[in-house]
Amino acid sequence: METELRIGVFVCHCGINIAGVLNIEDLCRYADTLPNVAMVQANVFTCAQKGTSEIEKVVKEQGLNRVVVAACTPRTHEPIFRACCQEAGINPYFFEMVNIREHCSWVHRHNKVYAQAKARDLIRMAVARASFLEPIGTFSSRVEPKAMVIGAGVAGMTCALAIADQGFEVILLEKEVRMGGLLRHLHKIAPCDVTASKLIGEKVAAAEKDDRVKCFTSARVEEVTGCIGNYVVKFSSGQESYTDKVGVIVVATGGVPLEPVDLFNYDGKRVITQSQLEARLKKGDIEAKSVVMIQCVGARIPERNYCSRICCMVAIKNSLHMKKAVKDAKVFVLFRDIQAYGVENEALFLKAREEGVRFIRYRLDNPPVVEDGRVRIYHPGMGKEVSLPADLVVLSTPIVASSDSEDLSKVLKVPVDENKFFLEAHPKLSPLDFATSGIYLCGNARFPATVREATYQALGAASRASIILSHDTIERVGTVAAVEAELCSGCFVCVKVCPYKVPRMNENGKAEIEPMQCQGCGICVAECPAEAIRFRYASDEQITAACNALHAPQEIRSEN
Amino acid sequence: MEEILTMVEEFDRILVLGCGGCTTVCCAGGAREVETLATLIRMDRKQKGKPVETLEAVTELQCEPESVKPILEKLANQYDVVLSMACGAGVQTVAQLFPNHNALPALNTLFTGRAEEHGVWTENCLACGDCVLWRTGGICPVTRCAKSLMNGACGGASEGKCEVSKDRPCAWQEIYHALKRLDKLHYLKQEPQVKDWPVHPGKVVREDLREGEATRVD
Amino acid sequence: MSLKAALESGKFVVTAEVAPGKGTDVEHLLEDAAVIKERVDAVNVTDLQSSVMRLGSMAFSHFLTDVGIDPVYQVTCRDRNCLALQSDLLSAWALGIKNVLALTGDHPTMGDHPKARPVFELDSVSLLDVIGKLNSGVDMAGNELKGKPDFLPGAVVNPGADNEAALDLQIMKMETKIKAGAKFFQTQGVYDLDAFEKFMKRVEGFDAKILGGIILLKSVGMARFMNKNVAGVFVPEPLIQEIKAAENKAEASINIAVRLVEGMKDLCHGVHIMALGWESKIPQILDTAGL
Amino acid sequence: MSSFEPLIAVFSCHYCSYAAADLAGSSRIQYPPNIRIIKVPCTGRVSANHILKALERGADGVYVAGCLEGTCHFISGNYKAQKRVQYVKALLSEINIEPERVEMHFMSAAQGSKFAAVAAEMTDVIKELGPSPLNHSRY
Repeated sequence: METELRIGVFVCHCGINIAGVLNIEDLCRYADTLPNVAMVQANVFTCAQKGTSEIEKVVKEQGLNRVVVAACTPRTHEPIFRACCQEAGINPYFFEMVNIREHCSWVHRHNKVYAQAKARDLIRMAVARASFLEPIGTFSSRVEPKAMVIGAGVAGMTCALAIADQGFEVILLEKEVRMGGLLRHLHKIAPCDVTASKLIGEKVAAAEKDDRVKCFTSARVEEVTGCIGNYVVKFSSGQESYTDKVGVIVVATGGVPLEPVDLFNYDGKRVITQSQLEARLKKGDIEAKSVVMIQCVGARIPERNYCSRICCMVAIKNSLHMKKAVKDAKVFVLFRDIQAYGVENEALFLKAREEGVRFIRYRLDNPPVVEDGRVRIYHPGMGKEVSLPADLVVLSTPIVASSDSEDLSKVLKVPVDENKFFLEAHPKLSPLDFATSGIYLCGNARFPATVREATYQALGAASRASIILSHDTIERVGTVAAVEAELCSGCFVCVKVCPYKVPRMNENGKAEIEPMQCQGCGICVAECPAEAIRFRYASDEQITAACNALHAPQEIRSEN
Repeated sequence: MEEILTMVEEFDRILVLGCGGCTTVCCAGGAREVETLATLIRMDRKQKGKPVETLEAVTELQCEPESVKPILEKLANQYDVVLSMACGAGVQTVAQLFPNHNALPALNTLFTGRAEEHGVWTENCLACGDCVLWRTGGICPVTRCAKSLMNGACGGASEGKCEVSKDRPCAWQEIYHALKRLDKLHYLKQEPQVKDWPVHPGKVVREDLREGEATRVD
Repeated sequence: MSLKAALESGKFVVTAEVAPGKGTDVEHLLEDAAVIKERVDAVNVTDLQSSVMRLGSMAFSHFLTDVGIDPVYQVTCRDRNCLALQSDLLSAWALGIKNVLALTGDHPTMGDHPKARPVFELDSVSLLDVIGKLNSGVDMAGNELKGKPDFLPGAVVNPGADNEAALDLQIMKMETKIKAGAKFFQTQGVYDLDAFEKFMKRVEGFDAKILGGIILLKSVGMARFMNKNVAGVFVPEPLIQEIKAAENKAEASINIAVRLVEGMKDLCHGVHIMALGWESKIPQILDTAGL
Repeated sequence: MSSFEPLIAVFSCHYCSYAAADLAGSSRIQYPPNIRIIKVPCTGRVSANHILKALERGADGVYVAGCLEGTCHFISGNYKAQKRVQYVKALLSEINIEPERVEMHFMSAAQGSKFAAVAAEMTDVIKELGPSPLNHSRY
């Protein structure tokens, strides 16, 4: 370190949140004794305007080059203080925060003596770590103002059109021969009885007409390299191969209804699926007088443990259409639980019951038995088994992930869950993003969704994607790993352990990590046998310093 | 570990010396392992009330005197013993360069192999001096057959696994499959082969690479 | 009649097998051998069977010659390098031993000294080759011998290998062994005559005598143990049930052996009976089978 | 031994257990004051050497608290950490230090109460084990 370390420690009262338990004065006095500490100050609310401007002022006046704030959680307040450091003219990463509120005063309220000792320890560890902080800069790269949307079902097309509407070019890939996805086969869409083919037909027409949307059918993604703002995609459409650059990627590959092979005597003729029923309703080719629908076929069982969410509504919708299509038709719905959330769906459910659709509950351990022309079921209301007439048996099967989702997940290096549905970065905080930045998801590819939900998600994903596309460049903080070539032994360990497959060997036999792609987890740093990977954001020196400071050098920890 | 701790028992200043070559690549004696071993030794000795000083260093290639010399010279007088995390060749390089220092091996060099996956290594070469891979479909019977058989399988394999361990595939059955793929099964019907076990030369000389004047050949 | 003469005569040959024990006691084993002396053409002496340290096969083979039994001296490559093997072979000949069975040997991990260092410098094939060289009056290095042996070399083959690759490898190796000089083969224990017949078809025309191996099934437990642990031996379930159901297990075992001997009469050139301590039952088996 | 208050280092992942500790705080769940958190971006960043150093430098116990199984923000960092914890346990056994002093725990950002429970549990475990054999001089 060329210049002398001058650490400033700011201890926050947080009103009485901290000061009510901890003796701030003692902490300040203690901090002052720690190595490299040039200055200690207490504030009532460090994060308030007064507090931050005070830090800026003191840093400048006292020539501090490292800042430690002992206050609340960095998860909410770190950005404020980093900005404050920047304002004061030092690198925002010359800042270390220590949490003496959530991790101390709030959780050890009744144990003030120990809490005080712990707060001292935490401050000591933070100061020790601060001595090893390194400046971290940002870097930027150009954004390719183009998106790729994979899947041209209702979600993919809605998303692609929305991105195009923002003025960006979109590559829209569909693996089937025709665009439209599942909606091509459906009849009417609940709850407002929109004709599926009309809805999807309009979208297909719009996509085909829009110059900014380049549609490719019979398409397959072959390879994706690069990173947010600058993905290089190789894909094929029919026999042709293409390579293009896009800034963002949206996964909208949808799902497929499970084909109930070997379940309930499924034969596709007299025992059919809901989608097959819709096809018949669409053609008007139906005359069954008595229909039995069975719910949760192949769903909510040990090997497929999830509820597909939409099948109950599909059954309710189709039971009403049956009633309309065939006069005096009898419809029975055999269910385990009914999933009809939301005002309109609940209303439809009531309507079906009013119109005479009979709902009978069954249990997984005593399922209905499909026989020729009849279905036997234990009727809990009657307390005995009944035999229902069934000209037609309709099985409600779940939406399952499309068969190629796992392959695509490998190409894109994004995760899928145990049922092979794509997994978002966070269910609540980032429901439309993948952990890999610049890749988004919507529709059935994530989890079974209604048309309405798929549309919401598609518009949301389009909005997330457009945020990136609307900037000329993208800036990233360098909290990433970097190989020190002279130490690298060329062992390929980092290449093998990186969950994002970012490191690669260069022509000199040394590993290289593309900073734009690095996600900053530090896994390779901890694995590299030559300790040749530097990670400024959480370096070995910083962590070791914190470990070394766990225990005060001279203090005797005797409690007697 | 216990063996190492016994080895260094008498010493109070230990230089743990890693190697940036093979032992780094196979995660046995690079900077990371040096740090781990040094820490463990310190912890053990602290526990026993006989604290010890450790120095940590990594040579680029410990089997190369030019790489070892400067580091050890720089650290001279700061340690009583070198605990080498290189292979036997590295340990002996240190021992030979500095005959008055104690050089101890921290590793038991097991084999020459390759990384199957991160964390899994297989033995593939015994440096036997008489390579037969050309007629065994690229599968080494010397290392991969428990008995190093040269003339085909023994009768001990069951379900394709070696009699020695169920985790170990019968090398000769693998050779059979490989040769079958290559359409070279006739290699298995050769004259009886007696493996040539050459005396390990202990030294290999390539005159063309050596310094000095060429000897005239008339 | 010596084993060599018996094989050349074209008669259906019978050999048996004894395993020296751990220690120096040989009297007991010699008594066992005496029981079958008149009924068999030769008796194998195993070489540290299953890698368990025991009295050596050369010494016991020599004792057998003393009581007028033609021994088959088994030699494995596990414990000796090529110097020791050649020297032992010369010693054996000097002690009057005329038949050698060349084996690779089990790995030491199978035995009671699992950490012993295995040698395996030679294997069964190269050992046969060496025997051939010694017979011709030179050693491996080509040096001439003063006085040379005239061993009858034999080898083993496992007809019950459990997959195609393993069986192909066995048969190819058998051919190599014949090339290397093997004059007769004793097979691993056979229980499935159909499979054995198929095996014999595949080796039809091979220039060597084949003696089908028969291991006496002493109990259900032993059968199951072999199925689980002995490579290439498979006792079919019906045979296990037969013993299980039998009141007199020994009798059932003898009946099975008799059927196997009878079946083999038309398939191969003789039988090699591994009685594992039930040597006294061999005469009864041979009587019943009409030998 | 009632006076023995162990010092326990916790390597906490920024995305889950650190957040869980924050939540424990804002929910005012009280737990023993023996733990000291060292924040890391992902528990996959924690190497065996870090754990060893924490023990060497005075910790009586160390645990790594990562995301719930299958939910690591960085896909697999928590499993890597788990493996390294197992490796450290094996190393500790070699030098006769109780492997129970080192542990791996999994929790989500929403599990403030679990964070507190784990802190209490580890404190109990280490109290039971007594001071680290490296720290006898301290007490």
